[in-house]
Amino acid sequence: MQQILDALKQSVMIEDVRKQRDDLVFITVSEAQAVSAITHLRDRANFTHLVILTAVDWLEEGLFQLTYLLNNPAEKKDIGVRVMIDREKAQMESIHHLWPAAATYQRELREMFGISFPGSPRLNETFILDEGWDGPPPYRRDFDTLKYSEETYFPRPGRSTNDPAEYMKSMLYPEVDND
Amino acid sequence: MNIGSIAMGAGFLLVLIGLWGILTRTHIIQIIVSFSVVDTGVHLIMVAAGYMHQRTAPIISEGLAASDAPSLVVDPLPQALVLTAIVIGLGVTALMLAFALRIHEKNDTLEIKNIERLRW
Amino acid sequence: MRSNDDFLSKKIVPGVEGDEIEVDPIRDYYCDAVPQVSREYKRAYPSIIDRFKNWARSESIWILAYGSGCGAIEMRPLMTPKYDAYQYGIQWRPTPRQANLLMVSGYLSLKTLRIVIRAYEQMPSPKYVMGLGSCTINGGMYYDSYNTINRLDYYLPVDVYVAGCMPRPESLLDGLELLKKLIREGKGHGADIYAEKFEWYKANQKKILKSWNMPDYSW
Amino acid sequence: MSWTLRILYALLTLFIVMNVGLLLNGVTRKIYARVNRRVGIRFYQPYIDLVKNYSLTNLVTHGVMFYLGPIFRLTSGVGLILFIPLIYGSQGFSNFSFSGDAVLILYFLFFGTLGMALGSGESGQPHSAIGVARGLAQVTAAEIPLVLSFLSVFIQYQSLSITEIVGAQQSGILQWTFFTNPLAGVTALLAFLGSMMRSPFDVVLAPQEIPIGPPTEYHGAFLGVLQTNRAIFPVAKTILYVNLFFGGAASWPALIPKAFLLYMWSVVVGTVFPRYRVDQSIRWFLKVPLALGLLSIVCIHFC
Amino acid sequence: MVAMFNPIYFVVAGLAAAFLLTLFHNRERLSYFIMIIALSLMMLISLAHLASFLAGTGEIVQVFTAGFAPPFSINFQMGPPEALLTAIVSLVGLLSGIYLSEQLRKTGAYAQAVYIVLVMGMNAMILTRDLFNLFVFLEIVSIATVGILFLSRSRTSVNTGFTYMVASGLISVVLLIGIVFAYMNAGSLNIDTLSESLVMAGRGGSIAVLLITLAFLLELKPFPANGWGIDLYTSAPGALSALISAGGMSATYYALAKVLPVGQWSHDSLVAAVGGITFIASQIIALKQDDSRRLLGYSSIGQIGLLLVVLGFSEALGDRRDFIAAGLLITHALSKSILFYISDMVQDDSLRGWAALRRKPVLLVLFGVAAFALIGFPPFPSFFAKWDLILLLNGGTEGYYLLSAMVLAGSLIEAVYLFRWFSYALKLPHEDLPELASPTSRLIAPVTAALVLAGASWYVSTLVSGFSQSFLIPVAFILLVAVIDRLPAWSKNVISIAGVSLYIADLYPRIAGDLMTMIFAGIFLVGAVLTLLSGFYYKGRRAGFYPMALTMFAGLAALIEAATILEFFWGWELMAIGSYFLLIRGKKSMPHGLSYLLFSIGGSYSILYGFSLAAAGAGGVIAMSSLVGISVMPALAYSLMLLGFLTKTASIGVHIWLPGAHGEAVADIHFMASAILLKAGVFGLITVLLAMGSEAGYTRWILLALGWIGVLSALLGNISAAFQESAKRLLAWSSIGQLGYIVWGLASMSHLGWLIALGYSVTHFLYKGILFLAIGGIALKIGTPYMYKMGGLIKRMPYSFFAVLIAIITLSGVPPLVGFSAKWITYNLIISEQLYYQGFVILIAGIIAFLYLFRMIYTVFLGQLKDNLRSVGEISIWFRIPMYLLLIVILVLSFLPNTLLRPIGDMLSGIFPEEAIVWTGSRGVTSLGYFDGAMIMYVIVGIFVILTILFLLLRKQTQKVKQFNIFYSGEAPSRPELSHFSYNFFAHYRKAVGALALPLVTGFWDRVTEIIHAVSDFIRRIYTGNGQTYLFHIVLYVVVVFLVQSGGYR
Repeated sequence: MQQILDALKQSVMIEDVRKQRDDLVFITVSEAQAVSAITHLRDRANFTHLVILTAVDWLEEGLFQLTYLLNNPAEKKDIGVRVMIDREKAQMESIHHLWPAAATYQRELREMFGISFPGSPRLNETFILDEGWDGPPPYRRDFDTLKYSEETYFPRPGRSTNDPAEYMKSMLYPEVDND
Repeated sequence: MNIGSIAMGAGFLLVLIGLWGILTRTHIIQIIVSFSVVDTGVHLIMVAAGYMHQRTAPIISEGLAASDAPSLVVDPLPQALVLTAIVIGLGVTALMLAFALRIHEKNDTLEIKNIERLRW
Repeated sequence: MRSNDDFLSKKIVPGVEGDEIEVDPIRDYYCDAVPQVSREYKRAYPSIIDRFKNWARSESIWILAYGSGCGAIEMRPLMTPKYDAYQYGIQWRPTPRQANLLMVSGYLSLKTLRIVIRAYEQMPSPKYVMGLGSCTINGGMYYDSYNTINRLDYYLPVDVYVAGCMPRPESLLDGLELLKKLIREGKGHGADIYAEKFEWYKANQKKILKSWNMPDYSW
Repeated sequence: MSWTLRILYALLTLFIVMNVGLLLNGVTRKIYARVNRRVGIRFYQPYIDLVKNYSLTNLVTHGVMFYLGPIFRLTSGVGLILFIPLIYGSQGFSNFSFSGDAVLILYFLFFGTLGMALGSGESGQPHSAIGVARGLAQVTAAEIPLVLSFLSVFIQYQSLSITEIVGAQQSGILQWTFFTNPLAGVTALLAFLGSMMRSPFDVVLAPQEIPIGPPTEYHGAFLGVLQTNRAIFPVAKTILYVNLFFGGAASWPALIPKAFLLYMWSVVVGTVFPRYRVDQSIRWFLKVPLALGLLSIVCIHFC
Repeated sequence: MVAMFNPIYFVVAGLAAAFLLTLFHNRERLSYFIMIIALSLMMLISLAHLASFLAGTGEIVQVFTAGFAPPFSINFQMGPPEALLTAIVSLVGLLSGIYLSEQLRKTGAYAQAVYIVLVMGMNAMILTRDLFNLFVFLEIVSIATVGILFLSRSRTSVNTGFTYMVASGLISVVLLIGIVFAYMNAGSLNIDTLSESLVMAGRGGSIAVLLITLAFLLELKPFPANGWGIDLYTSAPGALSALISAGGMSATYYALAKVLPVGQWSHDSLVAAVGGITFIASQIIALKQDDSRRLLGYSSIGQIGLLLVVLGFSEALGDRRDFIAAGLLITHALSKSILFYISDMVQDDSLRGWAALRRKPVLLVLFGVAAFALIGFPPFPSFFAKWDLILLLNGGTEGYYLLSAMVLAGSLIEAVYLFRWFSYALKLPHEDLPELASPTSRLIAPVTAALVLAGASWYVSTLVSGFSQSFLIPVAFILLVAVIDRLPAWSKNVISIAGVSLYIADLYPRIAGDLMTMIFAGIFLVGAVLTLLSGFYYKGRRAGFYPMALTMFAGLAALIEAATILEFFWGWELMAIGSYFLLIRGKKSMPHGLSYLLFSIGGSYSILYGFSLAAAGAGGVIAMSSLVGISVMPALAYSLMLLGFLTKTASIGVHIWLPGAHGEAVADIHFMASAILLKAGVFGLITVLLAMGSEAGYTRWILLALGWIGVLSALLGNISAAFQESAKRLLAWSSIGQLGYIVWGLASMSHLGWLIALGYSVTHFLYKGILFLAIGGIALKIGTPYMYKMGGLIKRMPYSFFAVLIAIITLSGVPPLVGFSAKWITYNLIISEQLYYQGFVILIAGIIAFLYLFRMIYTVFLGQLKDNLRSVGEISIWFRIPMYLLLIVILVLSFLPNTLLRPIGDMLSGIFPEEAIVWTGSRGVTSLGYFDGAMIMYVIVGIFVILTILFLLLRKQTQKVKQFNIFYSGEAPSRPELSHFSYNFFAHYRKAVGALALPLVTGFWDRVTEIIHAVSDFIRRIYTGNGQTYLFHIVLYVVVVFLVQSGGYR
């Protein structure tokens, strides 16, 4: 694993390395070098399989973290490439030329996070917001789903929410005063 | 063995020689020559066919009265035929030679194997 | 942007006779009549024949099971020897055309709601809807989801709710008994209510199914 | 016999046969459930279902053929029962069997199939068409042993008239065709399975794959008509087999148990065996039943 | 008057003109004019003589040169054969001269002189009665031939010209030696004197005769020593080839015919053998040929081979020999010249290049005339010639059965390549048609040839005994319609209908008593009227349709009217022509039309052979009654006839033409081809079976085979129909199946069987008529026959749907419609005649019919309506009218099946005396069972009506909905195409029993074709193109034939 990283360091500036297991490493690279790092991993280090491409909304930092999880099926190794991108701009270079399947992940990210991947095929077609959606991208953390739900889906009055632990305690041991 | 038989044998021999030439020579001029040999052979056969022993040529002249002719001369008809055949043979040979010229002009060769052919 | 939008927009098709045909899928492929209230519903008192019919309807409930959530697993035991709902005149049908009771067994996202509405509308009336579990009652644990409905009765006329998360088969049988009772009493008029308050239901449905691209009523 | 009386008898026949059919349906399903260790439906459940279906208030129709399809089907069932001489020796319950003989019945079986196929076809429902395609393919295969066994019987008795065939079997149980021509009888029993739309030959209706096939779009009163026919038609078919192979019957009490037992034959097989794919069932019919049928004809021909 | 046209003027005119031409060699127009004048003069002379001979006033003219009588001088004889042949030669000479005007003018007066001499030489060869003179003119002809080649200056002409020279030189050597020896032995060169002398007595004499015969045979280019001659056809200009093929061949052929008597006909078997081998081999070789000229060359040689056979069998043919030879020769000469002329106009030498003819329809017509004439179709002389030839070969005291079979086989192969070629010209898809050089001046020659051919056809037909001239009346009517082909379709339609109606009115009183004839006359002629009625649909001219349709109907009518087997055969062939042209009108019909025609020809040759055996048995009598009780190889004769008719009923084994041919035919043609035309086969079968009876021992096996053929046709036809994607093909396969029932019924040779057959013949006509018109109309309307492109049309075409529904219920035999009666009789037949095993398959086939019937009505009319069909209207009213007329008949017959079956049964009682069905009113009773059509109808309709009324009384709220209002798992179907289940409808069935529908038969015929083509390719390898090889062939041929023949003397 270390050789792979060393080789990668020859061409790419790796900002952070986090070893999860012997066969799983997460590295962080800059937005500009991400695609070349991934290309390197795919072509030189035999990480031929894109397991997943997903995002994390770091609302407070004003960043989206994209994670490209790559897999080397021959050596049974995984490497996660993290890229932090600007939340305001929310745009990243597409990697559909490396894996055609990446386009599907990118469509999903576009639909749910509002991250744009210029050039990715069928980028603006939706998966699940088919029925007409006028809110912000629903997976962004600044989107208040409860408020949206209450405004949209006719909440039944009188519904109350309990803390499950407290509620179960009170139901199971009513004689104990929980306050 | 009279002269008629000899002539006829010679004629057939010539025909065979000519045929051999036609079938084995690949040069067109040689084929034409062979053809002439065949022709000559045939003419010889014809004359031989009309030959009657100890008779003379069917030419009415001072030495041969017209009245005696039927018993003294050979059959005149084959001779007439030969004349015609020779004429025709000549024409054919001439035409063949003309063809040879033209073939050379068109194909730049006189080898029968090399001239362009139609087949199948 | 929907991936199948172009199937439902108008299009010009070259006809076989050299003409050009404008195809409006909504108008040409579908019947766009709205449902009507039945004569039985209009009658003040059910006639004796109506009572007989209602009895028959109550004793022969054919279910179209819509297994959208965890409730799907609770319906299956009804067919097993232990519960055997057949003995109560309850049967399952594979097509809404032949079913009377639509069992919605859990939360409905926007997409599944559309399908449920279509299936419901294709059932012959009188037809009944049963909502299972808290998800259909008030959204249950999905109460704050951005694309899951909270109350089924805003979109379809629900006859019986069976509470629970999820309700066990016994509760379901209980709910079915209740439904049978309602039908016998002549209160199984969901389809008529749906027809009567058609605009209201449609408005609610269209409020959340914003890109509504089918006729108002799926015959 | 006057026409009025004839029609009255016909109505009576229909009434009896329909009730028999509905009860048979109910009892069958009850038995089926008991085999599964369930309580099962009430034996009169088919009646309720029938009433319920007729009582549904609105119908959806795709066109004339769709509308008439079930009626074609029911006409076929009703016609079939009326063309079969039900009770040997009873003029009244011979109904309209003077119109034609066994061949008429054999071919009239298809009348309803065709009408139903056309009706469900007009709905534009692809699953119906798939179901019909499967059904036709399977029926043509099942017809092969059927035709062979019937032919064998016709040859045996040198007659196409059902009444005559039944008459020849009256002198005792051992005179039944099933015993005098056992090969044909067995073939017919195998062919019978193919025509009853029960497992292992019910992929035509495959409820989860092609929502019950041909009648997918039929509902309400249409379905009621089909159910009515479903009560009459198998009984009529069964009675035909009873007449040809099991000595017919001289009275209703003799007829109904025979019909019931024969009906049960398909039920028992259906309960035990899993389903065949269409191509498998076609091949199956082309193996043992075909061989048996040919053998029966050879026997009749040369023995 | 004839004296004015002394035959010597041939030579005089030729030589004088040649001489004059050299004088005027720089006056282009004048010299050409002189040539034409001279040629016309020759033509005039021969025509004058011919006319006087035809008029019966002619006398044989003998011309003696030098004023002596033969044998002392050369004499010309102008008898009838000479008149005919010189007429042909001069005609072709003149026509070619006109055709070649441009080239001849360009090459100059010398070429024109040579040309004149060539024609003169040919004529003189025909006229002269002197052996040596014959040799001289032969030499003149060959020198003139190569002379023209020489002058044409093209490279290939020069190269082949040389080989030709040497080869003909060699042959003349053989001839010359022969002549000399003949003279030696007989002392004369006059043919007539030689014939009377005992030239054969001496050893040398026999060799002489052999050599002379051999020389002329070689001049006729026998296989395989003919490479030099074929190259000539390939390299010479077409018109010259025409002259060589038509004129030179005729002249040489006649020369051979003249010298054969010299040898007392001792070499006739040699001539026949050489001819036979040449005929077969040339046809086989031509099969693989792709160069049009070369193909014509092979074909010419093949024709000559056939003529040699005729010559060789002079003895057997007797006084008909000249008729046969003349018929063949005229046809050959004229049609070959037409083809050679056309080949000149087509720039592309390959066969496919002839698609260019589509630029000029008149050339296509000429091509067709030539092709059909060559194969021996009526009304051309070769038809009668071939008929006589086969009849006489088989009919003599010793029948040459194998030989006549080979002649027919060779003709069949000839038909293969000629019509393949013709169909290229008609139908080959071509991106851009090749160029065609056809100025009007060039059309004169082929058109004239065709007109002369037509005239000859008419004249020849008057010479034939056993052929009524009244059969020419329809042909005249057809010609009339052909002449007005430029008029709009409807007017021709009216005229045609009027013509057919008049004919019906004329025919009816004559056949009024004969029900069998009436049935078929009804099918043929009422069918004709209905077909034509639907033809009103067509706008525009519909060029060529009407003559061909009428040809077909004329053929069908001739079948009915035929009093002799010749007339029957005439009708049969006429029908084949007409139907071929109708079937080939479809878009992709090329290969199918061809296979149809080939199977037709194969079948008709088979029939011809059977007929010839029949005539042989009857001692040459050719009345229809001669078919009864054939005494010469009856089993073979009947089998062949049945086989021939089975090709038309498209029974299994010989069915492969039908699906394609019918599948590509357009609507009304499809109707007539299937509902009507196939019945001609049935009519033929009935005719033969009636004559054959079932008493003789062999009939049992024939009938057994026939029965199984019918049964298998029914089964496989129906199964295959279920797997078709094209509705038309489906119907076509269904026809195979239906005809299978008929064949089976006939084969049972019983009352009930024939009742089925005749009943089916009628009902098949009715319901197939409806189906073809409806499906054809729809296919025409929406431009595709593929069912998966249709769907939901019930909404757009309710009337068609109803008609089709009734038709398929009838077809499937479901009560209460009339189809059921056939099924019922089938059961009765199976049991009463003990046809258990066949019968069982027939019954299964009947049930399988449901598969394709449902598929057809569902995928076309039900299911989802496609977008592009949303606005399509009902099919044309002109299709619906005949459809509904047929429908009414079906309904009437359904109510009262006895109206149809009872009279047929009564009529059949005359043939099969058993009383099979007893009718009381509408109730029919057999010994086995009973059925009452009317009662069934009443009961079923009654139940149906009552149930419908009850259902309507339920009074539900009923909502009419549209096509996508279906349960689709809660989703909406996206496109109609995707929710129309149609393609590969019976996939599971195919999986289970698809093996039965494998194209094994097609594979078999493909393999046969392949093998013949491989043989062809193998044989033609001897033509290496090397002149020396060809010379070697000649020498070897002489040696081998000499050894074989002289070996025969010892």
